[in-house]
Amino acid sequence: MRLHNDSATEAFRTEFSDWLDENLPDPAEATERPHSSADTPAWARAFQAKMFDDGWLVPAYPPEFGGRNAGLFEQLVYFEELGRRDVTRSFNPQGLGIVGASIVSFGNDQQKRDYAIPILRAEMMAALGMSEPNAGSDLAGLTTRAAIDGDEFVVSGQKVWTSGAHDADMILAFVRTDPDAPKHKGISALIIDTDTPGVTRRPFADITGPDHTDFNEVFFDDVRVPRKNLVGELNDGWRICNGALAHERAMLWIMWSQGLDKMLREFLSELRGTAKADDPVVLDKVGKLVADAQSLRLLGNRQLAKQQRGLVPAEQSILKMMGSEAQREVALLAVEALGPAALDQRRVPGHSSVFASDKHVVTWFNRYLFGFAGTISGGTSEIQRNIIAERVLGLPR
Amino acid sequence: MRLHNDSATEAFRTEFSDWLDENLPDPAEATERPHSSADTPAWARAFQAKMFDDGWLVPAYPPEFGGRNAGLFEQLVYFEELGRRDVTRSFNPQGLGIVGASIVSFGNDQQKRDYAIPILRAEMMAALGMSEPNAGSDLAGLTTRAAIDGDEFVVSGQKVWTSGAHDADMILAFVRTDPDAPKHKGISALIIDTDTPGVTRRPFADITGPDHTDFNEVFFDDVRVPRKNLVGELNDGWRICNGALAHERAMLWIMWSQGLDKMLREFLSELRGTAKADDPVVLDKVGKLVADAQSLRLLGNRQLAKQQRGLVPAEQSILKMMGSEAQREVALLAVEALGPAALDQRRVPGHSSVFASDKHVVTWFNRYLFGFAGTISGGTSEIQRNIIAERVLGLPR
Amino acid sequence: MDFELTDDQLELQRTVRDVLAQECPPDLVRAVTEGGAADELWDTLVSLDWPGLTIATEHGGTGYSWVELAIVLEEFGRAVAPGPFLATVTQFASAVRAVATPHQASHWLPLVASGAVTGAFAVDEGAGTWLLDGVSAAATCDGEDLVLAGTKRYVLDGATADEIAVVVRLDAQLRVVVVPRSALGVDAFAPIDATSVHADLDLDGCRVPVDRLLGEGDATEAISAAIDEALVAISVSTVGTCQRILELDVEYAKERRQFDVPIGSFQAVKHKLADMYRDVERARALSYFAALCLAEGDSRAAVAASMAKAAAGECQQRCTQDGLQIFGGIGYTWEHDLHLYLRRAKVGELTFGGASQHRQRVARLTLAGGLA
Amino acid sequence: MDFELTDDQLELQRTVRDVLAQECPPDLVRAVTEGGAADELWDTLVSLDWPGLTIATEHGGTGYSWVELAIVLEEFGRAVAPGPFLATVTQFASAVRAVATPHQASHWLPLVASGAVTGAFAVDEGAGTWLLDGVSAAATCDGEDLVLAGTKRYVLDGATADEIAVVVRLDAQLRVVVVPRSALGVDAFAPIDATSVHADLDLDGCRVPVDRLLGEGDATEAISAAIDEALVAISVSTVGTCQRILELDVEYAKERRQFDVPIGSFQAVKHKLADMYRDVERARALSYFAALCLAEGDSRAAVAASMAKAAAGECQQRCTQDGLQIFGGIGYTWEHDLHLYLRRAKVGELTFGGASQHRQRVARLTLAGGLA
Repeated sequence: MRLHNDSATEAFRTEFSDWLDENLPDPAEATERPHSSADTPAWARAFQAKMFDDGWLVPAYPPEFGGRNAGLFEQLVYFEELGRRDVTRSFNPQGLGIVGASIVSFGNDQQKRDYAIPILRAEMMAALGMSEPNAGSDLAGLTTRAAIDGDEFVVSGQKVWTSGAHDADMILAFVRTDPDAPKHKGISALIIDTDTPGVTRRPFADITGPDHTDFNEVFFDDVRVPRKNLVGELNDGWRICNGALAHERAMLWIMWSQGLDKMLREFLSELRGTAKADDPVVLDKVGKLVADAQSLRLLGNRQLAKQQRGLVPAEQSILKMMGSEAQREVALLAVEALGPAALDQRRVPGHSSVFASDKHVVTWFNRYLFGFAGTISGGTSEIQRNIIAERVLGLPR
Repeated sequence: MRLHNDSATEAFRTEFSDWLDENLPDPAEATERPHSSADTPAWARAFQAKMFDDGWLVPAYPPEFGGRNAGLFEQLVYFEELGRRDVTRSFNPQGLGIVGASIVSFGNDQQKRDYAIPILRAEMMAALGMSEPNAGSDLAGLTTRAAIDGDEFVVSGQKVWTSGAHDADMILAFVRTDPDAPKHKGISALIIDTDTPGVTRRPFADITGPDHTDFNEVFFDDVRVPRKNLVGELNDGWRICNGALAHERAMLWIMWSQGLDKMLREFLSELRGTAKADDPVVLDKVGKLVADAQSLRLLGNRQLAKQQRGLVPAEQSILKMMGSEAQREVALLAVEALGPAALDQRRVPGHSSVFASDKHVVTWFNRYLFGFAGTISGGTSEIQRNIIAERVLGLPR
Repeated sequence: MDFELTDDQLELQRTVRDVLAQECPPDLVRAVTEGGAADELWDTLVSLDWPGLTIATEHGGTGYSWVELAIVLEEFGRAVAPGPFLATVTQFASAVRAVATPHQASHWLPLVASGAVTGAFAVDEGAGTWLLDGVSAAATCDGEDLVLAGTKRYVLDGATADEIAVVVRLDAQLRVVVVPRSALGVDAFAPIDATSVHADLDLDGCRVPVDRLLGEGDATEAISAAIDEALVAISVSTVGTCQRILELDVEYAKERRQFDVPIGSFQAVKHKLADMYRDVERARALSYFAALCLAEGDSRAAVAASMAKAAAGECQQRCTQDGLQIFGGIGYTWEHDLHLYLRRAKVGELTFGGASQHRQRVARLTLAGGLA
Repeated sequence: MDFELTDDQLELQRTVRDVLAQECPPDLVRAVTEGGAADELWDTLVSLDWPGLTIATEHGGTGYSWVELAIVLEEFGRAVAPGPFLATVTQFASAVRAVATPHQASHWLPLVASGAVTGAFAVDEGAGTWLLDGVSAAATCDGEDLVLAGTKRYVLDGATADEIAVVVRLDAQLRVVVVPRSALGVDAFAPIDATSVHADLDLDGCRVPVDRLLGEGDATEAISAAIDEALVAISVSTVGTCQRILELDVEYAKERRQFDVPIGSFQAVKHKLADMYRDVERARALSYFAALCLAEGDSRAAVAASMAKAAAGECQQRCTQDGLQIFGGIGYTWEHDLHLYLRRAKVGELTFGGASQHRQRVARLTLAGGLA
């Protein structure tokens, strides 16, 4: 155990930090905002491509995919530097983090060239077709069918919660290719271009407001998809679904940790100097959340240290649950500490970075609402607790 | 809706209050303490018998069982007057409230004469044989056998958590008389005199201390019980088990409500004038508990008002859960507010009534521990929540 | 005590519920949330004489007690009814009734009862509480006029009410003056709940005739009593809103299937719903107790009002949070009605002091005066 | 940072656990709880040189860092080990090391390292916190002697330690003086946990030679640093105790059957255990971080110590409450070992400030100085 990194890791930090200082977008030119999670303004596309070209987009990747084969602690300082500056690598996070990553890991050379690299270089926007109306927490229950017909799949069914689909060029869709196989066998991953006939995208607004439209329902009506768009093996989609995040899986906690730090920082800067900053009831809750943020960072670091030693860490199971619940709590505390001032949705906390993507999520009330995305999607907090109990503590299913 | 009782009810209160003023035990003579929940000192036996004889022991009962056919609100003011003075009707509460009540409701005339009345008059101490090592929350799973052999039952098996059994003259035991019937059929209720050969009682200490001995394991080793000791019909024990509390069922919440009020009163009188009485974090919690106590009283009153109107109230389902959890919370808050002073078990809060039965439960730390009895026995808080969800809200089992 | 509604009260409850089911369906609330108006609903309420429910018959009201008002308010909360009812009846009219001289009351209360005037009540100046020691808005006499100065904040319907009862200091006394909204500078919020819009009011330079100054002498106690009414009104309305969230969740938990069973068969869901049910029942009991204390002029009204507001606050916290969590993604959409209830419940918590502040008030009052 | 134990540290952890499994089984703890002694355990620890674990080699210690001490303390907490280790090593020795002159350190620390002397640390005078502004106990010089006055409260091992480091005021400075226990009036508690007995100390009229006054000049900062060590020690020990409660509960939940299935298959039980696990991991992480700050002299040690104590407090609250609730009746008996752990965990919470006080300290330090 030690507090500080070795000098090689710190040198890596300095190199990246210097690169950022030189290459960050000029705020004067970076004025256009994205309007969905698959919409990337030109200035951001250029920045992402530059990161790719200089090997700073996904440091863990080899150079041909925009990286430099970085180690775990190098990745950590990389994210620390991004977080410190509020830099967003990509406004199409599912494209970069899941769709692109899946194709890099499981796709063939042609798919990598035609899809993965364009997605990573922000030339192509991607969406992820996973959830269905009756397969939310129970993903293995998905029913979108893909029947084989000669050299094509014929896809029918519906996806939902497909972020940014209306702005996306392609969807990586998980579909059932063997209806007779047990639940999580018989699933395959298909690349479906969104302009293929039979694909209908219906964006809908989320709870934060009628004009905040990122989610889509996506309907597939006998959509014919060429067989070459199959990613990985037929009926091997479950493995892709679980393996998509392999490259940066060890870093997933960073998102929760940095999000929490940012919210806390903004809340504390609002609190400072007000009467509430001397209210023991508020301080009691602030102290809890500061400790939450610190423990999240520590447990994330411990996970990395274990992986570095070749061990299989269990920390991951609690990090998402802790992070998402703490984020919701900070926002709620801010709403409560503001009192009736929180009724006024014109009040926008925090400073705005050039990468700030969405004013809808930054009033404290909307951040509270947005917090539920964390406790619901990607496995609800209830399911996280089941997983901890069963997989970590060994309780019977 | 109105805040005040009608004048007839208040006249009833006055009558009882006057009786109490006249008949309460003289503190100088009431010095002997009970040492288990089936141990009643002579002075308390005399007082209980006097209550019985004057029709004040169980006002809802007819005069022959120590009552006066009192109505619901008369019973309520009766309990209010008892609570206001910290009067305990009986130091053998399971004898009075469950065993005696079961025999009054389901027993035959001889059983009423030989058991119910002596129990009610505190001439006989009773214990309740319900829980078993493998049938705690799941009472229907009990396995103590009673085989019929001529005019006798032959009882074999084990009970546990049998309060005061070592001081009891008899046990009302629930036993399995038909092993082939579905779980909660095939159970019967038997009166078993504790001096019957084959009955072994092993008292054991509870969590509050090695010298606090009330619970027993009771072993039945081919115990021969005369057939006339069967209460109610053969294999009809489940109904008795559920119906035992019928007479004062509407009043069960009073125990939780008054216990909570008493603890709060004692805690607040300790708090007054200390620095903690100005600590917002402590006040925040105190306010919660004061509201808990008031809502318990209100919901109890609403239950009575509904019953008075011939409706079936649902309030009962939450009263025990709320009362037991709030009691545990008050004790924990007291422990926390005292800080390290709570480490000193010589510190005994509150004033002592002549009826104060047990110093083990009155330090705040032991009261906290004792609070778990409420959230565990008689249906854990978890089971209470299942019941609310299933029976009140109609969710699937 | 008899803590259950009488047959007449139950009948009133059914009537109100039926009227609102007809006149104030979720679609109306959604329309208002997305920018529409609800004028017809208010016209209906006026035609039913509900604005004057607790106003004495001599002032043109129906003369019912605060318990009947609580019944109406719970149903309004359950339907998330928009419009001027809450501010006019439970804030403006309460302030007028508590503070005004008989002569003034006989002017203003009939206007409320007939629906001719809508009102608001301006107390807070930024602390976000009900506490009167923060009042620094001032009135000074200038001949036959009063001249006002200062700012009021977070005034419900402050941007829309006809008349606003404003708490001010005059010669070191706390007083209430009724000011036409049109005479004030108004800054309305972009609200989290478009059915209950708050506004900040700029009093500076506002000039009104001196007969708009209510009552005689210091009105601190009367204002406190009026605020207690406002607290109870928010509480019981929140109970209705939470009751509806609970109903929606129970219904969904029975229908929605995951892992081949209804989600309501999972213990985690059951226990959340059981706790929501308990919190709703607890808040309802404390709210009606407070209403009963107001109805009977009981001295426990202040502590009861804060217990109700605290319990309603705890209840909304659980019902909004777990209520949304149980719905999962579906509840996270704008299209689903759940957020209409969630927003209203949260607005109640954020006005006139939150749960923690009221718990502390309960504790202080109890420590000072024994248990309620 | 590298936030995982090294191979050597893991080896130490295994060694300590093995020794305690052998020398400090639950039966020993139970014997002490029921009135017995644990002298042999202390003799064993001394023979292993553990009292001097973090004492410099030049003072006869082993010279390990605070991380190694944390490892030992976690195992001690896991075994609910009785005896003078905690007070002597993490309170007395910490105070001496932080405050003493090199000359004094070279007198006292070898005595601790060799096991020749056991110690305690007397700070609090009744507030129940770690705060030094409550200190009014006084020392005055009288020739070659110091004369003490005042009272110290809640001193761990105050009734049994050989020497007690007492915080006093001398000429308006905060100082530490080492007093033989035999020179003091001692009032030991009837404890909730007989393995950690606290006492009140009466200083009045106590007279000691002036060379027992540690260091030179005001020692406020050094005393604070020593208290931070005490906080971290209690925290990491509590983590060990809670870890053991969690293990006992998990084991029981797998075995105990109700309604024909193991109770561990009920979601209510699963979720309680998952939350206990999270709280233990969280408190462990924050405790080791604080230990690491102490080991490396990092400026975040104070806020880290309070985060650790707060997290340990939250952890014990959940683990004792839900841990007992899951066991149901069985855990409610004296015969079951669960309460041994429960009592120790609760003692930790009640000393040197509870979770809420430390959360507030964390908030104040963070508001003043930014995030850790």
